[in-house]
Amino acid sequence: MELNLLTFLYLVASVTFIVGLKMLSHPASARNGNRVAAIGMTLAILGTIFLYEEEGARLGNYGWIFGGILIGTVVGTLAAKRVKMTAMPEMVSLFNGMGGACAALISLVEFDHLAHLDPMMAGVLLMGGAANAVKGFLLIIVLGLIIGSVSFAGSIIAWGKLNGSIKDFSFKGQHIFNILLLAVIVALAAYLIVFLPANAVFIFYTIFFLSLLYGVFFVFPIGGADMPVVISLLNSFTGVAAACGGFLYDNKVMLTGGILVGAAGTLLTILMCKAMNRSLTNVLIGSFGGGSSSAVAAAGGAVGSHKEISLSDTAVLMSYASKVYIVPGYGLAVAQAQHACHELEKLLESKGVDVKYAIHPVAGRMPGHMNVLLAEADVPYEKLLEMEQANDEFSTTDVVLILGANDVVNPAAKSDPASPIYGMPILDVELAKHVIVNKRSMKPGYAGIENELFFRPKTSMLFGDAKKVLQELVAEIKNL
Amino acid sequence: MELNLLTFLYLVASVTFIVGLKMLSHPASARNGNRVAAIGMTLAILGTIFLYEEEGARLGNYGWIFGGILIGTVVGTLAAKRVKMTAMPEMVSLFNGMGGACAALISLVEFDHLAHLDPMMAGVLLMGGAANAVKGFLLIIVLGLIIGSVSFAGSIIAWGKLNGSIKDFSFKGQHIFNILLLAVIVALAAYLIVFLPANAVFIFYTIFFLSLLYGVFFVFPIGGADMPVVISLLNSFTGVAAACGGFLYDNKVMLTGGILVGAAGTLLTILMCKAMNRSLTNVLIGSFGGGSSSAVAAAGGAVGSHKEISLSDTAVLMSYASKVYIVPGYGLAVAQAQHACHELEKLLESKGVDVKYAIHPVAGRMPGHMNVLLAEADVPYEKLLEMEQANDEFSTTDVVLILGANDVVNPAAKSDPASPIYGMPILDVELAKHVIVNKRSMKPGYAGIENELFFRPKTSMLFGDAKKVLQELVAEIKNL
Amino acid sequence: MEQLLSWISVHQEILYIVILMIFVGIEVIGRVPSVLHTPLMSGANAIHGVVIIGAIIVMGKAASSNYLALILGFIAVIVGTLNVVGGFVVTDRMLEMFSKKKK
Amino acid sequence: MEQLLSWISVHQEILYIVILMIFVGIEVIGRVPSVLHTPLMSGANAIHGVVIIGAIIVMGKAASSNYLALILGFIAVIVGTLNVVGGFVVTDRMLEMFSKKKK
Ligand SMILES: NC(=O)c1ccc[n+]([C@@H]2O[C@H](COP(=O)([O-])OP(=O)(O)OC[C@H]3O[C@@H](n4cnc5c(N)ncnc54)[C@H](OP(=O)(O)O)[C@@H]3O)[C@@H](O)[C@H]2O)c1
Ligand SMILES: NC(=O)c1ccc[n+]([C@@H]2O[C@H](COP(=O)([O-])OP(=O)(O)OC[C@H]3O[C@@H](n4cnc5c(N)ncnc54)[C@H](OP(=O)(O)O)[C@@H]3O)[C@@H](O)[C@H]2O)c1
Repeated sequence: MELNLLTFLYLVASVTFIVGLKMLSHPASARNGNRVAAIGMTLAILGTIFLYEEEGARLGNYGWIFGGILIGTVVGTLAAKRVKMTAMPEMVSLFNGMGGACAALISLVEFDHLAHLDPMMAGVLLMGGAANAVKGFLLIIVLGLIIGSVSFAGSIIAWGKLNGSIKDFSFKGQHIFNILLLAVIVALAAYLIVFLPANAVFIFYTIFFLSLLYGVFFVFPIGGADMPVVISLLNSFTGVAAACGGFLYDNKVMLTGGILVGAAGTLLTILMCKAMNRSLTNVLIGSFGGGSSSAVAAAGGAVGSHKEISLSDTAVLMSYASKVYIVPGYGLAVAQAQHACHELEKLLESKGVDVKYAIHPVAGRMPGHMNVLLAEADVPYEKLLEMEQANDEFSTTDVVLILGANDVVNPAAKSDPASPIYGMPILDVELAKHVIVNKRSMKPGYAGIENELFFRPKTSMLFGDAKKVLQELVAEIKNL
Repeated sequence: MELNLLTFLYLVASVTFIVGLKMLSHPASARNGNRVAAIGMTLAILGTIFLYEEEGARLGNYGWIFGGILIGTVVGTLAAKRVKMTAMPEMVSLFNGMGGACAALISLVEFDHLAHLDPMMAGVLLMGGAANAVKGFLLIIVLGLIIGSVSFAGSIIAWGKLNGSIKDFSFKGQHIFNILLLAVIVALAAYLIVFLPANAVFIFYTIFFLSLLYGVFFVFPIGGADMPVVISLLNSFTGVAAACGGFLYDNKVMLTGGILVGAAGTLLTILMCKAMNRSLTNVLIGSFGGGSSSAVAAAGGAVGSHKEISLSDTAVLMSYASKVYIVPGYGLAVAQAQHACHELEKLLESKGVDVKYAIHPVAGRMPGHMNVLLAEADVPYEKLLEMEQANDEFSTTDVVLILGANDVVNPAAKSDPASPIYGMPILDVELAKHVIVNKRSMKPGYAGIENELFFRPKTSMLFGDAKKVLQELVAEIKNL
Repeated sequence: MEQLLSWISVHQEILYIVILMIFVGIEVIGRVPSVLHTPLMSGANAIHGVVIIGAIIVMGKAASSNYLALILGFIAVIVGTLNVVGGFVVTDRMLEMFSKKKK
Repeated sequence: MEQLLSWISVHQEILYIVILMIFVGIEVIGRVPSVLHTPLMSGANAIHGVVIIGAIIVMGKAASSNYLALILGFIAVIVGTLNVVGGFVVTDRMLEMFSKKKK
């Protein structure tokens, strides 16, 4: 009876995961979708604790279980509530790593059980023709171990890179090293499973450590800005690791939930790459960041001279414009200048200027980065225009103010087939009367390429840290 | 071994069905999608014939099986190849009915088997606690019977209505009668399954005949033009009936294929209704067609006087225009005037006129009706513009020639919230300089409502059968 | 209630398959342009012709003395084949129209 | 080959479930606008936290003398909970941003 109820709860939970994920992919229903999935998860967890039975025996160790859940809940909630908006991707990475660790730990314990059956029981099992069953079991355990460990180690590195505590690191031939490492892991796993050798425990732990190592080396060379893509990929890895758990315990909710995330996560990774107009291999091999200097050199020919604009001129130009568009980019996030930006916008509006934001889908370093950033500063939603809408408006715009954006306004994406960003849709700021670009130097952005826009006649540069410049600009305008 | 291979083939077939359906829903891959599904189906059928085993015994009666398949293949191929483009929906309906009949026949035979176990075996089964199993089995058989029969009878009526051999027929209170009929069927089925009465055979056949009757009465009152929607609905019914077969034989490919079509068909039905801006209940209760006279009366107030145009004036106007749009509608299909229309278009083009077609998504009586119709007359694809594109072009168009279209150009859809078609996007023909409407009279179209467009100053009426008028127009232009 | 739960538990795999298939069916269709409604309907119509497998099983199992089963089964095989073959062929013809125009 | 087929046959239900789930996963995500990529990733991240159920089972089955199992299981429960709870809460916070802007 209890077990039947549990099966039903698992079925319900699986459905909530699907429905939740579906709702999550539509803006209007996204938040409720997250809740639907959370409710299903709660059902599945409580059901497992109170209803699960194996060979007639209930679960024990309630103290440990509730203790662990309590600690996890408190720490998890606090961490998730305290984290700054812009640090959310690294938080996601950390949580993802926890899931991977959980899967790996399960494999460790289950392998320990299996190993302690030795030698008597295991011998009996092997004799009894159950060898295949044991091997199947072992296969799942080892798979869960490898995938979980890679996901754990990789996520931790990704987390460290995003919060700046771990620097990029790569050596020549690292890709070949990685492939070899993976090959060794696979070979060891196959040897372990097929031959069930006497030193199984040793091999198992070797696989464990090599997998952790692989996770580290897998993520290390990838450019920091590519981390969202990598996190998404590791996310789908953890999904598959969870599905292994589903096979292990013949548990449908783990199986379906894991596979669901594995499939959806893989597609999401691809979609994220597409939004940046890159391929997944490109991201993983990281040729992008590495080749930056040569790309700059190649584009060097097109470079002319740029002109600067003073703060006071900018102040005048903007206060007497009737329509201003602000193009935020990664620099705005780095400078944490969203509040100053909102202040400028309100000030201009009070002077009768029509101010809007033009949001490029991949501005910043994660999808929706600019939306989240500006929302933090309470910029009203109606002021944020998507790329297509904004592009229709630029021709009637007086001033476009670019704040720490670069690649997303680079005309090379339209004109230069040799450019690494060729084909990416961009914001057509050149349709406007004046373009003012704020950044700290003439250095390139994420894609590591020169931006011809800065040398165009309509463009003026306003150098400096975005936050500082904006604050001064506000003061300047107030004094006009 | 053979059975395992069969299981594998079924799995492959299920996947081809999903992939096929997915490909079918994208224009570029649609045709290959159909083929993919067909290959999967072939595998499943051949696998069943040669590999199926029950309690160790292979299937027999190969002569009958191959005979049946041969007959079905020859007749089916010929029918499908010979049918005229415009008669395709009725063909689909007929084939759908065949599927329903197949499901119902399977139920009849399986019930017969079950009934012949009586009284000895059945008694044993019932005693042995297997009563629930028998009841479950019976439930599936009866469900397959009801759904299959309704689908069969309904599809045949839909087929007859579409090819004109069956006329609309309804009586007062028919909807209540239908609901009662359905209630009786359900009650009888419940009685049969729960009590396994002595006169089970009699009840079973009563259910069979009542289901056929229900199918007939279900489709009878629905307007002929709504048939595509009804066929789509019956299509999903047949899917569910096939899934019942899957439960019956614990056959995964029947189960998954049936459920897939059941779910997809239901959604498709809803999408079709949406494209016509109607609800499914509205279609099924048929209030639309029935309420036509009152709708006309209500709209009567807006009616003024219309002006006619002569053939020769039309000829002159069109030959000296530089840009002409043709809006085809249901009337063009009725008149079978597509070839004449293409001829006019070629003639005008040879005189330097730019001629295009504006295709409304629900013009005609089935989705894609106009595309199929004009393709039959070899009108090149580039000449067919979708509604949105066409609406952008009308303002620079000299003459719009409306051939047997009515609702799709009715401005009431935009201006009159009380109109039954309010909210449906329409072709904005009034943006053009001249609008010439060809139809046989001032009678309303499918929605049964008056069309104010005909009374607008820019509009001139050119009465007559579309084919005849077009032929005369061609002659007239040649004589100019 | 208890019976229902135990029924669910016994048939959980089938239930999962049915539920997932419903999701797949709905999602797969979601984005279809309206021109493709009719061919899609027709293609789906051909797919439910898979019911013919049931007819083949009925036919193949029928004892050669059981005329009712033989005759009904034979008809079932014929109509089932009609559904499958006719369905796929007519869909192909419809889609031929579309692809012809494309080139 | 024969072994593989018989394996498929024995596990056909599970295979169907896995395959259908893959289709569902892919289809469900298909139409997501790029602003939602990060919340969606985060939500999916929370969902794979379902692996905690495995941790609970491991923990609950561990003999009270088996310290390795107890300790590893305990850590597994903690990190699993972190994944689940943290995942859902952080997703909710991200989406709060979006909905706040909507009103
Ligand atoms: N959104 C995503 O999901 C995502 C994820 C990964 C990668 N990407 C990629 O990231 C790029 C986004 O383009 P983007 O235009 O937003 O950024 P970007 O091309 O990386 O340019 C950012 C610019 O901001 C300037 N900057 C840095 N710190 C600043 C500060 N404190 N004050 C003022 N300016 C500052 C930098 O120039 P200075 O150094 O001269 O100041 C830099 O050129 C695209 O290439 C996209 O493909 C996006
Ligand atoms: N496409 C679909 O999937 C679908 C399916 C079901 C229903 N519908 C509905 O069907 C309607 C389609 O609109 P529509 O504008 O194409 O057609 P319509 O509104 O039904 O009008 C067709 C017009 O053609 C005229 N006509 C009939 N026979 C003719 C002939 N031989 N020669 C010349 N004219 C002739 C009729 O007027 P006279 O009698 O005066 O000649 C009639 O007013 C919409 O309301 C739509 O919702 C569409």
